[in-house]
Amino acid sequence: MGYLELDVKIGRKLKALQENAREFGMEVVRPAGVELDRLHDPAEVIAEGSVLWDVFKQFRETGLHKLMIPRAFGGTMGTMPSLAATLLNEQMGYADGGLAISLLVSCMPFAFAIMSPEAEVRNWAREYVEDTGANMVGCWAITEPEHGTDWIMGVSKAGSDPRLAPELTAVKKGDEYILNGQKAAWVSNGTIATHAVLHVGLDQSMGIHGSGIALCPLDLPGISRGAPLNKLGQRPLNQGEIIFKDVKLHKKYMLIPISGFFGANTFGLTFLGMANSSMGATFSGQAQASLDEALTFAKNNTREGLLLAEQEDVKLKLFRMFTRVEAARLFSRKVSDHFFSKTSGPVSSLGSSFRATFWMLGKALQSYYNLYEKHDSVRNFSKRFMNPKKASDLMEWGKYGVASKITATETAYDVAVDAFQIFGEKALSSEYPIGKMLRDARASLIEDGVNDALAMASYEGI
Amino acid sequence: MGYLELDVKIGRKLKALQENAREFGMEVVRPAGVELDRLHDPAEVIAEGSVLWDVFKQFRETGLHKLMIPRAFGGTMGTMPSLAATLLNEQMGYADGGLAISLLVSCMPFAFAIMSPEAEVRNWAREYVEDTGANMVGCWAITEPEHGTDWIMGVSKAGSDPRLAPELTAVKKGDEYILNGQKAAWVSNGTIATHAVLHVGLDQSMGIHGSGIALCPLDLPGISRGAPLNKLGQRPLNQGEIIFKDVKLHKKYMLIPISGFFGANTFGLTFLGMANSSMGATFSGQAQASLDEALTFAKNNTREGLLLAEQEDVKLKLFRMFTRVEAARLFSRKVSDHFFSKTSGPVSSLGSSFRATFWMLGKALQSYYNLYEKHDSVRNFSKRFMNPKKASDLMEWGKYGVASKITATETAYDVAVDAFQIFGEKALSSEYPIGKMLRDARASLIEDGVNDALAMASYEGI
Amino acid sequence: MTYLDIDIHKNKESKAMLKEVDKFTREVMRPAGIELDKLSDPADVIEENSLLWEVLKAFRALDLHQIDIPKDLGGMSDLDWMTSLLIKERMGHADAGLAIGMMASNLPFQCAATSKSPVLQQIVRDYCEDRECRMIGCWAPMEVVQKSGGSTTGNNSSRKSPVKAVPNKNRLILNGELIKISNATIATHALISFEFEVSGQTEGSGVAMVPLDLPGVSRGTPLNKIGQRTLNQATIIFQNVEIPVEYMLAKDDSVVNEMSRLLNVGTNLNLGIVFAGLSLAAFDEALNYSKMRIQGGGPIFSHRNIKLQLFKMFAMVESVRANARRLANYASENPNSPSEAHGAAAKYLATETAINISSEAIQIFGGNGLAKEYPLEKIFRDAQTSLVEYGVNDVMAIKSANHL
Amino acid sequence: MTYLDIDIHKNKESKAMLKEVDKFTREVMRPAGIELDKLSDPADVIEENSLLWEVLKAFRALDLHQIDIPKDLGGMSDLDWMTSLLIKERMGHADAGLAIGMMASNLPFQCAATSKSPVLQQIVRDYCEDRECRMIGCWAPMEVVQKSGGSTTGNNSSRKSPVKAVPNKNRLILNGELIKISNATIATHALISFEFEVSGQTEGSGVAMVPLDLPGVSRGTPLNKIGQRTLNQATIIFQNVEIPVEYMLAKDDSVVNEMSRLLNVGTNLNLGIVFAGLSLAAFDEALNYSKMRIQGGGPIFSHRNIKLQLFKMFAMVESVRANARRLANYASENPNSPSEAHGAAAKYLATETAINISSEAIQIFGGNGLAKEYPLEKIFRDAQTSLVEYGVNDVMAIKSANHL
Repeated sequence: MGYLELDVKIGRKLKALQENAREFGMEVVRPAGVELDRLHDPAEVIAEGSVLWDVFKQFRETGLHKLMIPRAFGGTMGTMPSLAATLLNEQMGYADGGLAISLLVSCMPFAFAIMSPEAEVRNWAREYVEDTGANMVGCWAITEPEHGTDWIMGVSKAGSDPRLAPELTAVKKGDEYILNGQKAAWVSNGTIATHAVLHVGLDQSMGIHGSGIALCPLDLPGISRGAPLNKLGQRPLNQGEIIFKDVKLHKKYMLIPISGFFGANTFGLTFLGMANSSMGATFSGQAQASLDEALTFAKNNTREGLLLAEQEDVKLKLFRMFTRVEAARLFSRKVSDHFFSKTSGPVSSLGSSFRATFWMLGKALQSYYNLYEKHDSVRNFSKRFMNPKKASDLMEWGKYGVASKITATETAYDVAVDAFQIFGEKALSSEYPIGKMLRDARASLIEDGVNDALAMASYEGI
Repeated sequence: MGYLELDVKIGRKLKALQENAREFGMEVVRPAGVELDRLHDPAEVIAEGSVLWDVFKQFRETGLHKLMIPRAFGGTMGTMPSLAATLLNEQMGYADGGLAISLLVSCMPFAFAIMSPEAEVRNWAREYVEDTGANMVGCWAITEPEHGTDWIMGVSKAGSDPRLAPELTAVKKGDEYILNGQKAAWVSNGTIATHAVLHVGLDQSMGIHGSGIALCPLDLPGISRGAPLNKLGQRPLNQGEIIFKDVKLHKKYMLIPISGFFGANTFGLTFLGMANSSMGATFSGQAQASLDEALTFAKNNTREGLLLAEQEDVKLKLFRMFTRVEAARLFSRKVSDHFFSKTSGPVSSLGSSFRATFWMLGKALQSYYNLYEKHDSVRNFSKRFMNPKKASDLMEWGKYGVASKITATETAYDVAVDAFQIFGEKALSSEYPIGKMLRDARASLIEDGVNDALAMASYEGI
Repeated sequence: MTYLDIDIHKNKESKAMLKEVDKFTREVMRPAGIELDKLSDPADVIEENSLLWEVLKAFRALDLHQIDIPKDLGGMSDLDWMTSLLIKERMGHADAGLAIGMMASNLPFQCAATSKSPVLQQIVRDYCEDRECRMIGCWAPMEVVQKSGGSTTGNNSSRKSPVKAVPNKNRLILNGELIKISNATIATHALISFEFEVSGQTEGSGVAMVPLDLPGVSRGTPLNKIGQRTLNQATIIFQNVEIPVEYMLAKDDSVVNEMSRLLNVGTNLNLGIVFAGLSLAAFDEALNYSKMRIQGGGPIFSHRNIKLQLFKMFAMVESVRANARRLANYASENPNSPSEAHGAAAKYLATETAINISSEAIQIFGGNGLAKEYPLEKIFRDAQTSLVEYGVNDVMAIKSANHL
Repeated sequence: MTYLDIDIHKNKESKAMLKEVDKFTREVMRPAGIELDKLSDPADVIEENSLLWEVLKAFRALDLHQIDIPKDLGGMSDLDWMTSLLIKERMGHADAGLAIGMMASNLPFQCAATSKSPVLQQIVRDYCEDRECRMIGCWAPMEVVQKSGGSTTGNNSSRKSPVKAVPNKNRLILNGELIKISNATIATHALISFEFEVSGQTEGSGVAMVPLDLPGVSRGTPLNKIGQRTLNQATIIFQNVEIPVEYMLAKDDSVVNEMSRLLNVGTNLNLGIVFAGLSLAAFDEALNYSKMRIQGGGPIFSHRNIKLQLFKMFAMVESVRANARRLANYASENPNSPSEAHGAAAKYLATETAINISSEAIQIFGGNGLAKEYPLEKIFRDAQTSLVEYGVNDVMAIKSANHL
């Protein structure tokens, strides 16, 4: 149990982070997850006084939430080696698959905010860093009732089909966008979020490719929420619909106001890859948790008078579980490491210490948008540039994030099924967490995209 | 096709090696493998004038055979980054699974020779480096007709059973050992080798644990060979029995003359892990070859008038193959890298430049053997030291080598089966290499140990 | 669905009956199962006003509790094997937990019907007439004495039953505890095996029917399980429970062994049928959904990868159904020489398939597959539970390999 | 093996016959298959002195070439479905390639027996009497016209046959090329489908029996394959081959379609049976070996992980066998409403299982599993070949999903 750290890159700083995250995970997150999982009605999970809020608050107190925010905004991004976020995700997944996703997603709008041309929006990042009361909770709202897989396939050529146009549309009127439509019940943190990374349809004729991205405060008039989703696994993770009726959203909140960005190009796939590589890390950690439970159980329980861990079929099963878990984790590490070490070299680390960097970035982006809208040549150049065939290494990377998610989640599920069998009849009892871990892992095969759909969407580059 | 090199550690030197190995692999090894595979009688593979000998000679001419020999003996070990051998194995596996093993094994006795207390034996390493005529060919002779899996399980506690005692025994008489018994038909390079790493039974009462290791010239009187093994896959790889009848072997050739070394301890498992991590690299390369063949085929052939690569079921299959291949290769890399970077730091790299280092090592080993034989306390201390529970990280590493082999070979086989189906009826034709690749991969699931047995043998540490 | 039903089923009379059964399973069992599954406290499942009782009564209204009991005792034993199998398969299709509960209720009475004891025969008659569910059966699995496989000693291991019986004149005094018994809390009669205890020594074994209203019988609280939540399970405790010897069905090791063997193969076959039914249910749901759900501008069924996935599911489900049919046919022709290996294989393969197919079906449903509003997540939990039900699959497989 | 045979098989007469068949498959077919597989040149397999002819003659000595041909034409059509299935399964158990070759030889004559044409009926009579293997059949698979599945157009795609037939008075003139035909080099008669070509236009299709000694018929060299090397396969070329119209079995699209559909399901079922037989052979070999091979001081069967592995193999093999039986039973009761989905599923599952089981069996054998001295590596190659035989499995599955 436990494992030999094959990763030679993990030094003192990362070890401390790992230890910190593990302690928080096992002392706070794991027991909370077990408790929340037992609640019959998912509304109880998010009720006042629910242990969920303790998890959120204590997470902020550890400061681990700052990892995705640059130094310029009070975060710790850039001060830590590139593997930091991956190791954090592993430990949170180890503690509780559902809560790991909830905590991860809760930072998304604020991590995106730093790219905004608007100082007000950029400042969300700092507010988030300082919000130890967990009053700011983010979500990532993409999936829609009639468009689940469609959004995934949206990154491929197929996404240009107008029949796939988003249900949630944003129509520009003066300085505002008018939002109508809804996001599906699978939006994580959907009914508790205060801010959303929100994908909206700008040009319906372009299908999914015609969508842009808003950073949307969720307290605007016209926004309502569905009931929390009642589901098989990851029950501590709040999910639910967000409904928009004639919502007026000021244009300053539209982070990507041009359509065609999230399309059959490397941007969409890189986006998908980033989200999925986090899933890869989280569920390689979750897989490890099932393995460790099975090992502990096998070493402490007998079958027909013989220790389980001494029986040949159990030994074989355990070693094969071990093999899968190690391969999944090390693959996920390698994939994340490549991305982060390319994006967070010493220069960007230094640059991210200064707010001016982000001011300049925002300005540059805004100018680009203006040019893009006005000049065909800029638009065509952009499309060529973002074509996978001409893209750089980094841009080709997206499919690896997807491969990592597929590998880790399928490992987590298969390992949980095997562990379930090692527990035997005791697997049914709520005394042991393996039944829950199995349900949590099962959900991951669909979370962030049905695995087969992710594979189809990422196919082009191979 | 081809892949994004996620490994950030691969610099200029390694890239050049990779390129060199790939060129040799695709121009010499791949076509030779296809030709040798077609020969009906495996005796033709090793006949005079067979293209096999061209492969051996040209391999030596590239100098790639020096990678496993330290600088002090004219080799390049220590001059290259730690991933070098892994990358070489990948490329050779990519070219031809069977020949890759043949070339890899052919250096074993000479790589081991440097640890010998005898100057004469140590000098084999230099002779091998200089032997561009491929007159010296090594083999690794462990497996026996009645003890296949027994040798694998030998590294676990189960190996102390006297019923598992080796068929090949070495009885000491004066300055000589008298060898009787035989090695099985699965010894790679068995009928062509000139030298062997030879596992012999020293103390039959200790089962497999009572074995020692000799470095044995194979031209001694009393040694004979069986007919080359006729088999399903990896047909270019010569395999066959070596039979010993009253063979007199001078004690200077006995590298490990004390029994108990290759036992239920970390030495045996590290040994197993080293061999198996090479298999992991080789067959992650072989898996990539099947994937590449399938991709090329899918992009150039139609089914019902539509390009295969455009059909949903084929796309999904290909992406999932890609996922498995990437995970297997990166896992194998990480596993090898850990071992080599711990064993070949700057100090050992420098040390390996001087012959005196090896002279001293040899002397130290000899003194240890003497003490071990004479004093119970030394023996007991050694056993405790080699116990997995007290061992260092490195000593715990063996099971990762095994995990890497299991992952890579099962990936290679599954990917080949999927590729076979993509080729459809054309898979049956000898025009395409996929049938051969499938057979080669199938053999790897058993090579160096049946995968399940390897798992059982390595279980203890997890 | 357009795929053909390829069962050979010629009995016209039973076809009419199957139509009734089909209606019962679709209109009563399945909806009740969905509601009962939602109850957070398993005690609510067996409550007085629970839907459970409607299901049980509807089951009895169709005389399905009389299956495999001879006519002269009020039963319906002339059912052909295919009809009997189709009934169980439909029940598994509707709700595996309820199906298992109802079959478990019948079993003790089916066994008692083989006895010559007038007392037991009367109990059987009463059961057949009871459509108000005043009588409910339960039973405890009995270990078949195994020759220790592969070993050279060849000794029989001795039977182990958690219940001991001390003979006392014409009565037996029972003590012991039986865990995870289906129907335990609601049952009125239990079929159990026990070891005789004479002056502190155990010698030989027996089987008896025990009325559960006797003094000294108590039950544990209903188990809270991940799946098959519609199936009541609990512990039964016997504390100096006295039964007359007339309640014994067997009192000889070899007879007990024979009975255990038959019960074991029969139960495995029944589970094989139920989970073939559950697998078919999961497949049917997935196939229907794939033809209705629009993504990429058309039904997802139109995609070649989805077709491939569904066809593979179809092939496997049909194979598992065929497997159960072959064994059921054999068992009906050879009631006294059961094939233990095939029984175990039927349970093993059907439950493994149930898990795989329901998991694949969830993937076809995407996010909806996980949501409680849709049927699949329950089917998946029910299937998952079967993996460790009536013996953990791997353990059973390893034991059963001794018959190869 | 100690596992029970659970087939219900009551016909005493056919039991005697099966004993003979069993002897033939074990003592003649299997050893011959092993020898023929070793020949490096596939032309040697069909050479005058090849063992192949001994196998074919022994097959005919048992009248097995008369199966499914009516008695009045000299055949033996009253075989019950179970006997017929068991014969094919034993043949698949012995050597899949030879089994397929012999079944392929029978098929054209079985089809011709349905014709009223006296010429064809005489050919059938001659075949039934021919125990010297002077007459050998072969046939080319016919595409069933598929409604394009899931599409809204609903159009039938038009039939495509590589052979064109120009009617000329009472004769047809054939031109075209048929590839990968089993028995192609040794066959004397071929059953083929063709498209009529009238003044350069194709209109409608037909089926005919073509004697292969006519001028204009030529054959390619025998194919060199990875597995099923005992099965002769090659190309047949027709160049202005003239046949009398009496050789036609069908000349109407709907009849041809019906025939194709029946042939297709029948062939898939036969392949399902043959590869169930091959799977059983691989399992039997593994089970025997596991009880004989000593490692760790005892037979490897004594290890729990090996028992588990073998039991899983057993469960799957028996399920695939049951699957073929269910469909064979249905097909015999409903000869005119074939289930295409089930036919494809039978071939799909049996061949996938054959590959998996033979691969697992190799693992049980360890190194010996790969060596040519032992039987498994050949069984594995034969199985692997079936994956792309008579349609690539995935492609067939995707097509057949349209029947779901």
